[in-house]
Amino acid sequence: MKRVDLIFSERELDGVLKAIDAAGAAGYSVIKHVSGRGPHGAVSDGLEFSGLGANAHVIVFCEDALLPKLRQGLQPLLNYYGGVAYVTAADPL
Amino acid sequence: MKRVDLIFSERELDGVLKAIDAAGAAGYSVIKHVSGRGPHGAVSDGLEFSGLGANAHVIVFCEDALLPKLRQGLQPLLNYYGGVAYVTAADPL
Amino acid sequence: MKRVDLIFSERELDGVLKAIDAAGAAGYSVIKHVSGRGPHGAVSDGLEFSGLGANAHVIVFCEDALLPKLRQGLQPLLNYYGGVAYVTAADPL
Amino acid sequence: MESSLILQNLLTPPVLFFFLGVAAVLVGSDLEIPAPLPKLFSLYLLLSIGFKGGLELQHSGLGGQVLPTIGAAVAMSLLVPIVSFLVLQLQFDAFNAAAIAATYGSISAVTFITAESFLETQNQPFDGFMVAALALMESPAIIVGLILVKLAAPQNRPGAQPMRWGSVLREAFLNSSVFLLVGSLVIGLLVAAYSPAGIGKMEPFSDKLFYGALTFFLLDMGIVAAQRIRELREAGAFLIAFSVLMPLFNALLGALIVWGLQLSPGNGLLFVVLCASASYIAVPAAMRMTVPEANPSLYISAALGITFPFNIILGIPLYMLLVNTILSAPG
Amino acid sequence: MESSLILQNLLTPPVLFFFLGVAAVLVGSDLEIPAPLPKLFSLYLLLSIGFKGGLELQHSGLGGQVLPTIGAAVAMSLLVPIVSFLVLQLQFDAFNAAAIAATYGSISAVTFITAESFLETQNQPFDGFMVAALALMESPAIIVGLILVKLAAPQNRPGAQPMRWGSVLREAFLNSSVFLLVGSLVIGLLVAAYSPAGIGKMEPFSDKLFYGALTFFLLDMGIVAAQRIRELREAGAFLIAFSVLMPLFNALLGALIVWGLQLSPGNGLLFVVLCASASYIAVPAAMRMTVPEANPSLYISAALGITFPFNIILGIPLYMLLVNTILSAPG
Amino acid sequence: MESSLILQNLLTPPVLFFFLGVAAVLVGSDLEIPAPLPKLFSLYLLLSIGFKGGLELQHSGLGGQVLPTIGAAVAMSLLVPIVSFLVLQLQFDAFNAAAIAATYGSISAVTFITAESFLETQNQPFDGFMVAALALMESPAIIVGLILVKLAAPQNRPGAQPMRWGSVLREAFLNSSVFLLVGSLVIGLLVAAYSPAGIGKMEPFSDKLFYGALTFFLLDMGIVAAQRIRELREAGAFLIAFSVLMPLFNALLGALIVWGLQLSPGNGLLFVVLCASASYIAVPAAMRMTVPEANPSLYISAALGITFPFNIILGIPLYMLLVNTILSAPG
Ligand SMILES: Nc1ncnc2c1ncn2[C@@H]1O[C@H](COP(=O)(O)O)[C@@H](O)[C@H]1O
Ligand SMILES: Nc1ncnc2c1ncn2[C@@H]1O[C@H](COP(=O)(O)O)[C@@H](O)[C@H]1O
Ligand SMILES: Nc1ncnc2c1ncn2[C@@H]1O[C@H](COP(=O)(O)O)[C@@H](O)[C@H]1O
Ligand code: NA
Ligand code: NA
Ligand code: NA
Repeated sequence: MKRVDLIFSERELDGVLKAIDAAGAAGYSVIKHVSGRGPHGAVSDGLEFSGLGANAHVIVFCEDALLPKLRQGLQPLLNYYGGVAYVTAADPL
Repeated sequence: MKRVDLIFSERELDGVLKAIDAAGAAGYSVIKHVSGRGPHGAVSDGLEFSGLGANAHVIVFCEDALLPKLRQGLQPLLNYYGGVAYVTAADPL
Repeated sequence: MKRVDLIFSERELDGVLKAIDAAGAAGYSVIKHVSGRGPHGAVSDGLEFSGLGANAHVIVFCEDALLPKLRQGLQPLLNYYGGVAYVTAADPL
Repeated sequence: MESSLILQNLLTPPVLFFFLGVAAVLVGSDLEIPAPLPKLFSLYLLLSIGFKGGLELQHSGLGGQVLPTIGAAVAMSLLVPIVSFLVLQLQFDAFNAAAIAATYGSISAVTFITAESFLETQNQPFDGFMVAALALMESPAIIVGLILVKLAAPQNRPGAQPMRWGSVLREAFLNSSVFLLVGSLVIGLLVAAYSPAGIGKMEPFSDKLFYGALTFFLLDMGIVAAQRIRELREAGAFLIAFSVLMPLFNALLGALIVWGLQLSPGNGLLFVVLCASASYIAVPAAMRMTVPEANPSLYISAALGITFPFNIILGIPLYMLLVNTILSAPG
Repeated sequence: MESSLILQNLLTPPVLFFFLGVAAVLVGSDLEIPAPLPKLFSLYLLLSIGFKGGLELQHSGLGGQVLPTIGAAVAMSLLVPIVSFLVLQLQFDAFNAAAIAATYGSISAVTFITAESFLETQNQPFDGFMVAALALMESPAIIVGLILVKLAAPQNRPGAQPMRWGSVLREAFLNSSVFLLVGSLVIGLLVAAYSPAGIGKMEPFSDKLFYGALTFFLLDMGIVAAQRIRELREAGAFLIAFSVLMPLFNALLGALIVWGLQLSPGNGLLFVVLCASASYIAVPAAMRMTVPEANPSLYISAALGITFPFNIILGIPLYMLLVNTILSAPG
Repeated sequence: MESSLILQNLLTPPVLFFFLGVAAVLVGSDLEIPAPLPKLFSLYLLLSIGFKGGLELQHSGLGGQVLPTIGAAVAMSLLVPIVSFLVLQLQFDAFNAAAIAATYGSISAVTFITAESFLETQNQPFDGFMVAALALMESPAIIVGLILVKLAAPQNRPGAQPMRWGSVLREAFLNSSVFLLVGSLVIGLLVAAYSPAGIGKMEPFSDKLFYGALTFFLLDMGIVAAQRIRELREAGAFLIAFSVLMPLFNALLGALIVWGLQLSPGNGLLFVVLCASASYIAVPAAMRMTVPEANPSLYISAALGITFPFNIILGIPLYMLLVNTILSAPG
């Protein structure tokens, strides 16, 4: 099985979760209030009050077979709005 | 070495940490306020004030040899209360 | 590519991020308010108000070639102040 | 006159901000009150209501109607979950029926507090000992629910952890909501008796701010309740009907007791509200831990998505009318 | 007298605590107000200012200068982004020019609130309907900005998601800031009309605490603004000059309207402040979603790192002088 | 009379809620005040105490007992860590001895604030300049602690980062607690002098709410302190004895100075409390960074798990008796 880690702006969270649901994933987990730095500059949680939000970190454990569908739904969002997505091998405990 | 990721309801955190200690792990890390969706439905942080809590994400870095003990202590909890547990290969930096 | 996970006291966050920048990483993500236990004892978020802070979890996705530089900058900090650092294989989605 | 009472309730700040929260979800605004800010208000409200109740209880003492009222309250918190269970069993398995029943046997502190605010705007007096009734009605239904599971559930619950009664009782009687409420009540009693200088110094915090803090908190409750509405499709028509009719039935039972004890209209409303409200704090947390076989989205959504808004918006003025009517009946 | 007005402003608690926050960053103190505490204050301020505005609007009604002022306010929020865009185009591509323009066309509620506090310490009256102007000036610039992008940006935006106007309009008119402000205003109106008993009960929360909460929040704003200053190097001299000169120009435009409408000095100052302030809440959030090609550190840093401090510290007293001067000119 | 003073202290809301927090941990309730809510209260208390101190300092000026008192306070914050170090060396290595010594040389602002509340309920006046003493006693012990490490620790600390005195001094004098306290004090001074209209407007926030906010915060402190008690086994009998006896010894030293300076009873109590209290905020944070060889659970648990509760519960009334006794001695 695989573990997919996505990190991107909280503002895009709804769209990303919809794409994950649409791909048919069995579940996901979301950590908000993530700060960071990437090609588009730094994101801090100091502006959270402004509605700008920090980043979200989404974890999806899924079958290998789901990856292409996930990629298809998520790639356009990440390309346009920024953010990273990585895949790691993972086995149930 | 291995990295174990556990995601489950915050309400079960004490029991899970006890099981990890009992297995003899050298340490663990806990991220609270994780929301998500799984076979048992969606968990949001909107009800956190009610004492229901969101999910917790626990990370354990450990020797491969510890996995059976961890599995033995954690499996019953996760089966009964819900939650996921995955193992990944990990090397010290 | 690789994924590096660092967990250590929030008090050392600035120094760690400087070391990551100095190593030339393309980005990083930071999760604060992480509690845990390690060789130096337990860290809770109950004392956060005191300025002591809890732990931070930093994730860096990077090329394999960056690892030696990261190791060089981070190892002394982690050795002196405590904390863990692990590397996992990771591929872009 | 009825409709005027309902309207008067609808147009108070707490209820209007509750509506605003609901509206935010319905129109798709991104308004939210991020955790743990709602917890701040919920802790504050419990602390303040307990403290104020303790101050007043010290003055009124345990004489008169105090003990009968409290006794009747506890009796209701044992009776309501049993009746509810019998109804719910028609539709749900023993786990879900027991969990929902426990939810309705317990109470909602925020509904109680909103009823107090309503009484204040109506200039209707009420007594501090009702807070003791509130505190004592929170826990028993949890125990009743677990006993119902024990009695009615399949003897072999697959994978079930052995039930440790120690941790069950702790969950029932020492959960943060009951603990803070009872603790603040006792502190209020002690301060009123031995340290009256502290009363005035607490007032700007625990008293003056109370109404505004309730209003702010109800904005969040509106958001949270509205988010639950979607999950109610899953719950089905039976549960939706139950979430309105059962509170009405419990209110009627409560009103009979109010009449029997000849409580004042203010205390009577509070008593009826306690009977008619359902817990979305202490009980769901306890049920999730002790009866994980039950589906939380059923009992939380019913209590929070329907019964709570119903009580806040229509229930409180309706119960006021009921109490006024029944108390004017010949004794 | 000018310098005395500036000094008087500088030495009020809100401005001094703003400086303290700035100083914390400059000297490298680890003072911070962790999320989501600033959100608590920002929600509180919007709720309170809206509610109080609604109460007063109910008393004043929509007659007299109300509608002309509000109309002029909306007109300014359409005009300012267009003028700004023309200036910004000299230096930036269409995406960045439109995003920054939208930022300056909209308003900063905290600047407005600080100006109200300034008026209170000056014993200058002002009217509740100005809050309606505040609410109505927040959104239009977002729409103008997006239209400017549509018109001026390269027809084929690589990778661009199709623009869904539904979600754009929601972002513009239902974002949490506008929604809470307008909602609280309407609630204030309703409560003043139908439930006046609620006014006094809200007062300790929404009124008495207001000044202190603003002060506390400005401590955080000082920290946040100072953290932005570093990013301004990236922005360059053109944008830095723009962030001071454009507000001054907009203030002049605003002052002409104040003179045209013969507003009172208090309302006049608030009107000018609305014109001169820039949004670092609603607009950046909307732009980040709808024009991701623009660089957020440009529009956020300009609005928050320069224009906001400038207005808080020097702008408000300067605009007061401007308004006093222009109103004493023959009509 | 002694026992009555202790009882009077025990039965005030702040101390009772502290007990309630302790009880929550002891009985296993899940009551908690999640981060960052305690930070809100801790920032608020520092801001308010500083601001109020500044207002009063402006009125009293720097004449009379002000400078001698402040000088004596600073001297104590240099002396106490040295004496403590000599005692602690009997049991601990240089790193731990120095870190614990620094903790006891510095002060606890919450203990100070609780003592002020105690004085208010006793109708004992005290002066604003004591807040300046509080602020000035926070940092010196950190520097003393580091010098002790330099002098007494093995010359080669394996893996030690080179000590950058710049960042050490910043940690000592610009940490958020000292910075906010001193900053608010200066703002209080300025506002009292130049902007008195701001005083009344801040009052509902910074003054009226103060007692309630302290009470709420002490509920959390009770939880946090009780959680530390478990770790004290690790610490051993020597440290437990030290955490009670050292404050008593420091209180005696302090009382002699109070007598020497002939301070008023109110100021005298505050002075003694400063000497007897130990830091669990600024110093542990600084020590963790600069002396990571020391075990934080030793110095935090001692200061927070024993000395703080001891001072809050028994210390303050005991020190009051001590001060009253010594001041009635012939001068
Ligand atoms: N190489 C990286 N490693 C870890 N996190 C990253 C990396 N690059 C980007 N991120 C995260 O993704 C967020 C969005 O990145 P971007 O918008 O592409 O700059 C950043 O704020 C980081 O939190
Ligand atoms: N496939 C998955 N990937 C990531 N997280 C998951 C997954 N399934 C479940 N979870 C997390 O585990 C929590 C508990 O799951 P459950 O109670 O089994 O539905 C969910 O709320 C999610 O946060
Ligand atoms: N084996 C481990 N697995 C996961 N997290 C760990 C482990 N060891 C230490 N940590 C984390 O690293 C923090 C600092 O560890 P230390 O200071 O070395 O005791 C701990 O508080 C934990 O959050
Ligand atoms: Na009930
Ligand atoms: Na503007
Ligand atoms: Na001391």
